[in-house]
Amino acid sequence: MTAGYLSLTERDREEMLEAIGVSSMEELFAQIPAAVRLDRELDVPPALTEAELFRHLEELAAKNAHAGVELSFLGAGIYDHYVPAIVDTVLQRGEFLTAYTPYQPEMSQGVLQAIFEYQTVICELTGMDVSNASGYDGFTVAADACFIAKHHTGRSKVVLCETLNPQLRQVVKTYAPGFGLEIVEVPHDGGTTDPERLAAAAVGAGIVIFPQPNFFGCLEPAPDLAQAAKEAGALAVAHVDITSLGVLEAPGAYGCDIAIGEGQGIGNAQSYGGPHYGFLAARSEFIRRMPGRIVGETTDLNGDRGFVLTLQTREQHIRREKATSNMTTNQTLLSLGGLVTLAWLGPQGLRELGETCMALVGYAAERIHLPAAFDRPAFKELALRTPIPARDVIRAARERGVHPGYALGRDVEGMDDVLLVAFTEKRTPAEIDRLAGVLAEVCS
Amino acid sequence: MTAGYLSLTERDREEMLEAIGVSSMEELFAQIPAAVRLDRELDVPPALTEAELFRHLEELAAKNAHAGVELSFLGAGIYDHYVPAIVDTVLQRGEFLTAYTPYQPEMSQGVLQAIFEYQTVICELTGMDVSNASGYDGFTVAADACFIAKHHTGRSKVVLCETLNPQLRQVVKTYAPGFGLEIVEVPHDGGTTDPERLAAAAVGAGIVIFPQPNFFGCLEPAPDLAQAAKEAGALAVAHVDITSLGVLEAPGAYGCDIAIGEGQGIGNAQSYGGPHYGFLAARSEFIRRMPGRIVGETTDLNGDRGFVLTLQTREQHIRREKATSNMTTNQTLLSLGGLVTLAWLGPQGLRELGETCMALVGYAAERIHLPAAFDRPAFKELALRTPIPARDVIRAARERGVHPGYALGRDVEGMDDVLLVAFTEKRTPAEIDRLAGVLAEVCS
Amino acid sequence: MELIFEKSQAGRRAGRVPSYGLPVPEVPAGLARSTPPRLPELAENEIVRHFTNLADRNFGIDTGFYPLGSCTMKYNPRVNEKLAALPGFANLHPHQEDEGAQGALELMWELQQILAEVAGLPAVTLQPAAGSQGELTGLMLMRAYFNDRGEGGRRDTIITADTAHGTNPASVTMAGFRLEKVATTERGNLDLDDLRAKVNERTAGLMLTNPSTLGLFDENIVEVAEIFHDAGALLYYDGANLNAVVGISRPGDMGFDIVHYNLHKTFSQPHGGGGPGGGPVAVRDALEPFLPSPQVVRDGDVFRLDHDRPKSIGRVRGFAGPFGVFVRSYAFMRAYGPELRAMSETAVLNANYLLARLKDAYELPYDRLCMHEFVLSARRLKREHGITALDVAKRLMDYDIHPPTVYFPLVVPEALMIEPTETEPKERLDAFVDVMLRIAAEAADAPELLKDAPHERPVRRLDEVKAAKEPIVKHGFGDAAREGALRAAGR
Amino acid sequence: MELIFEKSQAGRRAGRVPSYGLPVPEVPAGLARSTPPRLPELAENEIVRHFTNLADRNFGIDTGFYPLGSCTMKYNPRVNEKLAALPGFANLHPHQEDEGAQGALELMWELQQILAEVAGLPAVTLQPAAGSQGELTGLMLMRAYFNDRGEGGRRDTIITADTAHGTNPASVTMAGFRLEKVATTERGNLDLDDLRAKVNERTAGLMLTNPSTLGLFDENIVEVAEIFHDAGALLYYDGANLNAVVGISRPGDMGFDIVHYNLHKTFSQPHGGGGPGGGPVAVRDALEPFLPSPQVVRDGDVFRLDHDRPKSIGRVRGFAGPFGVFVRSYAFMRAYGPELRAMSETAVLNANYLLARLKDAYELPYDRLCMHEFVLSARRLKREHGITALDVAKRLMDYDIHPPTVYFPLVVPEALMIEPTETEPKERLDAFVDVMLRIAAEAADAPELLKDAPHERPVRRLDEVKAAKEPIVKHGFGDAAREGALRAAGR
Repeated sequence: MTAGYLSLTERDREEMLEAIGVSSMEELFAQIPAAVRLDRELDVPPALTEAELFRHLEELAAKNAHAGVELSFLGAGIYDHYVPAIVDTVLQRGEFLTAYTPYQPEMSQGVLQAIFEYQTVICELTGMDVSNASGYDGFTVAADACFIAKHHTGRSKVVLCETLNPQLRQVVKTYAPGFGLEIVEVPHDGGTTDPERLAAAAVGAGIVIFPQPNFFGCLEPAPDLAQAAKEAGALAVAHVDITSLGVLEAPGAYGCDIAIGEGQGIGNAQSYGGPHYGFLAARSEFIRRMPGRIVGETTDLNGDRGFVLTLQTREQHIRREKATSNMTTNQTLLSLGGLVTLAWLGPQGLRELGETCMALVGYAAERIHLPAAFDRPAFKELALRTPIPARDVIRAARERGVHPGYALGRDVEGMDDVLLVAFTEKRTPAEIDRLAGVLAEVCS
Repeated sequence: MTAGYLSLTERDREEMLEAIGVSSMEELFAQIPAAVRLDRELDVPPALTEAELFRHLEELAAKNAHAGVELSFLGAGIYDHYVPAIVDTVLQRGEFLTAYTPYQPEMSQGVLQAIFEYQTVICELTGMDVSNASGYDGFTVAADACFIAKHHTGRSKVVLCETLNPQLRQVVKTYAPGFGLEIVEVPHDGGTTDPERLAAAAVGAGIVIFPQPNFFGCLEPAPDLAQAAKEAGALAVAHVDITSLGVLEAPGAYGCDIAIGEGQGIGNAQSYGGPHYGFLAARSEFIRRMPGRIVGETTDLNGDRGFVLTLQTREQHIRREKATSNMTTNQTLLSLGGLVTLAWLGPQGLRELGETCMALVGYAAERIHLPAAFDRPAFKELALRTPIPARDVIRAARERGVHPGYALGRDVEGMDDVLLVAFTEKRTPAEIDRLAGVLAEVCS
Repeated sequence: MELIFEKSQAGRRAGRVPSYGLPVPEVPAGLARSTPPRLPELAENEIVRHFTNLADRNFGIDTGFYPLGSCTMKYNPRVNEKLAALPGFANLHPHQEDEGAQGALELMWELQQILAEVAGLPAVTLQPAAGSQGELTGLMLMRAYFNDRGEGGRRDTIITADTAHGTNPASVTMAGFRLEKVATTERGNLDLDDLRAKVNERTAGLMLTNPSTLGLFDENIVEVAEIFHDAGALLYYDGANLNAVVGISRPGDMGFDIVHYNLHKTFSQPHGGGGPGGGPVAVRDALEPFLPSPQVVRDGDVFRLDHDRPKSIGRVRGFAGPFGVFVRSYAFMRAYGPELRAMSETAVLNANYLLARLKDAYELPYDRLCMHEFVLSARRLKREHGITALDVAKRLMDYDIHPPTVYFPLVVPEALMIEPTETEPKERLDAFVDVMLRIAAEAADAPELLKDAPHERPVRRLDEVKAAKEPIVKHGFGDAAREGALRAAGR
Repeated sequence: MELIFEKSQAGRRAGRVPSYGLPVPEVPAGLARSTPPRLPELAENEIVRHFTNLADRNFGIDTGFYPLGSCTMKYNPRVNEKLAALPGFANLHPHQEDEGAQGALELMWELQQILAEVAGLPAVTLQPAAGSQGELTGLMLMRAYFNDRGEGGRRDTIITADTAHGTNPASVTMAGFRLEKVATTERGNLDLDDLRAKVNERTAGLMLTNPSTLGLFDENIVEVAEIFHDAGALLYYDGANLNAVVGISRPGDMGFDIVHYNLHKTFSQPHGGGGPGGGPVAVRDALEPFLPSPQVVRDGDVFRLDHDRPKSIGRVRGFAGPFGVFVRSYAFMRAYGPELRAMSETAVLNANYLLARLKDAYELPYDRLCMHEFVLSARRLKREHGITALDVAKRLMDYDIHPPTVYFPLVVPEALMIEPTETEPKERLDAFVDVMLRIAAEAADAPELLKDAPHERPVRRLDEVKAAKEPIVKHGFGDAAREGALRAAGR
């Protein structure tokens, strides 16, 4: 049995072999040395009809404790924000879904204009001049920023705040040997980064990356951190929560050179960690050093407006070993989900989103009788200190149908008793009451 | 708070009132007598944001024991057949989903051509010359057939086999007073209709409607029944299971004048009973008496092929009180689902579908140790005799996570101990084994 | 574009059906299929392309402006599609026991409550499949009501307005009543004198759309209701134009006894190129016993289908109605809440704005403020330039605008019936006005542009007469003889 | 077409966010947003229309034939979209404990098994986000491997073919290696002599696409592998062209040590206008310890993420990879089963059929049977009629066909790189041949038709030079001064 994705009939096949001038399929493969031909069937599971396939994957899906089964307060980088229904309406249109990178702009004005609009909203959110068409995720864009900084400043020292998402720091460290980077990490003081300590570390650095809000949910003194970086001659890079930018200041407004972040919270499902989109925006002077695709406006033969992939001389397919990156695939469809969601929210909706998250954090802080791990204002996550290891709290709470959050001890030494609880706008006060009850029960 | 479906801003509103030349919205409503104006707010539940709305309906949906929660063998007219994924792909395209009836053919060639293709596949399946664009469901099309017969034969007597779906008979009876019909029902003999008994009842009748397969799952002697009707000068109408038409004979091939049926099993979700589509196809002589929309081929100014709603002089908007029916809405989108599914199955797939159903019935008959209620060959449903009332069997089986089928006693007197069990191609032998086990347990 | 059959190749396949390796029983002799149906044979790739390309040749609300009068082509919220597809709704069998369908029944019950409040009438059936079936149901209810009162034989006449939708007279006939028409005054109201002359002891009731198909609210509706009620007759409200008055004026308060709703108009069920729809009916208490069976009822916290309705007219379609439509409409109502009133207000404002801006360039036969729609006449264009309403309609297509309803209502010559709905922004309305004004100018300056329109659609103007004269209603598979027979028979 | 910002009106809204009536805390001074972002303000109706209209200006596989060489634009099964959207997958948090994610982990583990079998290599990481990241990962693995063997400083060179995708040299640089290129013979194989001269103790490895970007299988692949392995170096297989050989020949059997897959090419993840993709990497046992962390492992019947990988190169992206892509690719593989071989065979047959029918009208620089794609040259059209490969590409658009890849690989002048994939029916191939032959005729008879092409698209030929010279990379909101600044800076 063969999947119904192949179109040739037996007669087609015969006619085509004849037109080619060979007598069998085997002849087509004569160019493959016999020694490296596979002389047996692939040892893979048998084919399934669509009905069977559907059932098989439904069964696998049912083995996962997803948001509809368990009341979850997990966050730590990926969040259960509401994705408006029109996102799928747009993304599932075949013209967007089944298109390749828009190499031929006259065939691809739809996606090109959409990317141009995406670049615009990212610039608006971040206060930057130029955005690329998206990066793989919110962590790899940090490596991209390091690449820009290395080539712009000629300095190889990278300063990372410890309050950044640990996975971001891991990704940068993985890329570091190839890029020739040297990483310095700045510890936190009471949940946020001390600007003076950062200033000291930034001496001689090409780039300083700090989060806003940070991995512990706390608001950093971001303007002071940016200034510390600038004073050291390093590029100031803010890694921001995209959902916060209706209420928190745009990185461009406090002097950052580059703003990066994970876009998932705006328009993408959680999807066990991907695919999502990372955003990367910068001041205009970095435009020719930016990795990834960039769409620009131009005119056609008639003088009418149109859009094209531009500044391609940065890119691998033209510049090859001198390219700003090796990226070809980006995350266009996911970033389109972001654009649609931002259009749906509008400026008022984005502000409301941030306000509701903050309001829920405030409500939770009152209802949950566990001490805050850090005495700092929070945006949408609360780090709580637990009387028993946070992992044990999680295990016990999950048995009661509630996933209370992320155990910071998974990444951060000395924080085994800290639970990071995320509050998106989808969590209701009643659900927070339930969480509070469960935590009271399992922590007593 | 107002739903985000309204587009006017406050400024728009003011400019528009000014252009109209009124000073307030109230003035627009001056034509409504004060006595019949509602002077209070509507007493309906408060508005929900989309996120809240989604959650509210998810909670309602979760209160239903649907096919994913309970292993179900319910049928009796609506079936859990597999709907291929591409059905939604097509139906959710805005150009199909959000279009009205194609009154302006140049704007609507897509849906018109699709209906023309639907009419063709229905004619192919039924062996008829002409199909309408669909009816409300598989029961109302029976009333439509009676309307045709009354006007064609001038006779008001309608003969219905008792082996027809009881709901079909109820619908015809509801329509009967308005149409001036007189209904005669023919009892079954051992699970099917006796042609001689039918012949006797058909004397003086304008129409005879019989099922194939019938409501008890049994195969009727359909050619003999059609002949009995014809010999009495009545129109012979077969109510057929659309999923059977890859293996069972086309009604046109055994002399029927009209073929009707429920389309749900091909391309529609069960959806608690609707919306679905009913099909109605006939020999060509009835074309100008058919209710509902019909699409025809024509040419445009350039001589190129195109499609239009045709024979509209039958219809209510032109013929008014002399119309063949009052139908405006039909079930285009649902019948489009049928067309897509039939294209996906193709002739081979449709045959396989019927074969698998029959094969599963055969398997079930071996595995389930309950006697068959009728000694007749079956297509995809088995009527089994239960040692305790079928309703009690259902209750006990549902407690074990299995819905074993339909209690025929719900409709048919004297059949309280008959359970009608449906086997679509989605039911696996392993599931049938589970059913057999549960039935053995609850019937012992 | 090729038909899907013209893309077919013997032996090509898309879907497959599981066989489970079981033996297939024989079909009894004489009952087995003799000739396989000529269904299309394509791989999945080409099926998707075929329907994608067909969709590209179709215009929906999602494509652009669709001011098709009396059809209420408003935005169809996409969240409703996702909700109707939730497995707990989409995969629920209609014979599921009531205790296994509590969510569905609760939704239907809540929908009934909201519909009842909107109509100002206490009892609702959700069963009818469409507005037209709602009409028929309403007329059957009248018959049952009068039969129950012993007046069944006598009350044999239904009165409708001369502006009525074609469904009204057709429904009257199907329900076995006589039809009588009442005239419309120059102001667009029912002619009360004509009415008084026609209402008598044979009158079963009135069927009325209010606002009418002219988009005008009958200013004498209170008197109209009195005339019928005084004669012992009933009033039926055709809900096709309900979008004008939700939260503003209720049919029950106007005096109507029976109301149908078009869920695919007022409450946003997408119409899908012709269906599905939903046509619930609300009635006064006195008519409740006759509503179709089953009814959704509530017993404390439990919901159930009540089949025990001895006086019921019976069943008008299968099961409890088009449930998927209910999910969408209920979700739509919950998105608005009491602000459903703002929906109707905005619809009326949008219509009046267009009316104000267009009435100089086109004629307005009934020169009043309108409700949710209005009817212009192209008769001046016809007289002066030989341009008909149809030409205007076809030319609009070239500007990517769906034409309004034309040649309806019948009382207006060269009618253009325009209903913008509440979901259109002012920019779309302004763009429509610009195009309509440009077309009026073209009618004078370049009438052939209109006569030959459309120019920019996938097909040029289609020959509808030819289609009706020699009906080709299915693909011929190259079998000319057979097709010829059909054509002959159809003639 | 207007930008979405140009349709915006202050105060208009679509989505709303629940507030739960809670007080909103103050944002600390200095951290609060000072100027609201100028996001679009539209109601939902116009948002849906905007993106519907944009989609109509875009071409996908669902629209028609898309023979974009090296991009493997095959049909994307729609069932896979539904599967990836199942709540148990789409709503699963990546930090969910392993015991709460057994279905996801099982799927990933099964996917690894199938990928390993296809590559003929035992260990697989799913983490890389795309083929290009897979390349980088592969090179990092080489570095880690040689470092572990104490050869890290010495092995600093990677060899690539002159036909290589641009990603290969770019990845080499990003991974901190030196690049050396090897020539291609006239038959389209690697030049073994050149290779022997360049491979030495500094060589870390080879990066090779096989079949090459010419669509040709390297007939000396066994010798090539020996040369590298004899020098202690590794072979990296760029899986961009894997669609040619699944079930037919396995990279591991050819001698490659590291392989990346493009899940969005070979295994049908829709590419979405540029992404997402997936770039898993398979390796020999000796390289397994260096794979990124975490890895999906199986302990009896339980699956878990293994973070305890002391020799791992680390993490190349977040979490365990683009899981939604895995769902689609796994479903795709399960729909075929062992018949994945028929997929590749058909892809090769389709390509050879096109090659056979087009090679007379266009030039075929490497005149051999091809694998899944082939490269024609338009240099004769250029010489004789002044028509370039680009003109041919643009003219194809007028026939509703997406152009092939042009000007690549660099070794072929006026290259047209054509990859039909396995999902195209013969009719599409024949139609493409007809159009290509007609265009060749047009080049002689009416060259201006090609020079000015496209004529039938939403825009005419676009000025790419202008775009790059004065980059306008976001909407200006009417703020000319600010835009001017950006243009200046960008120059």
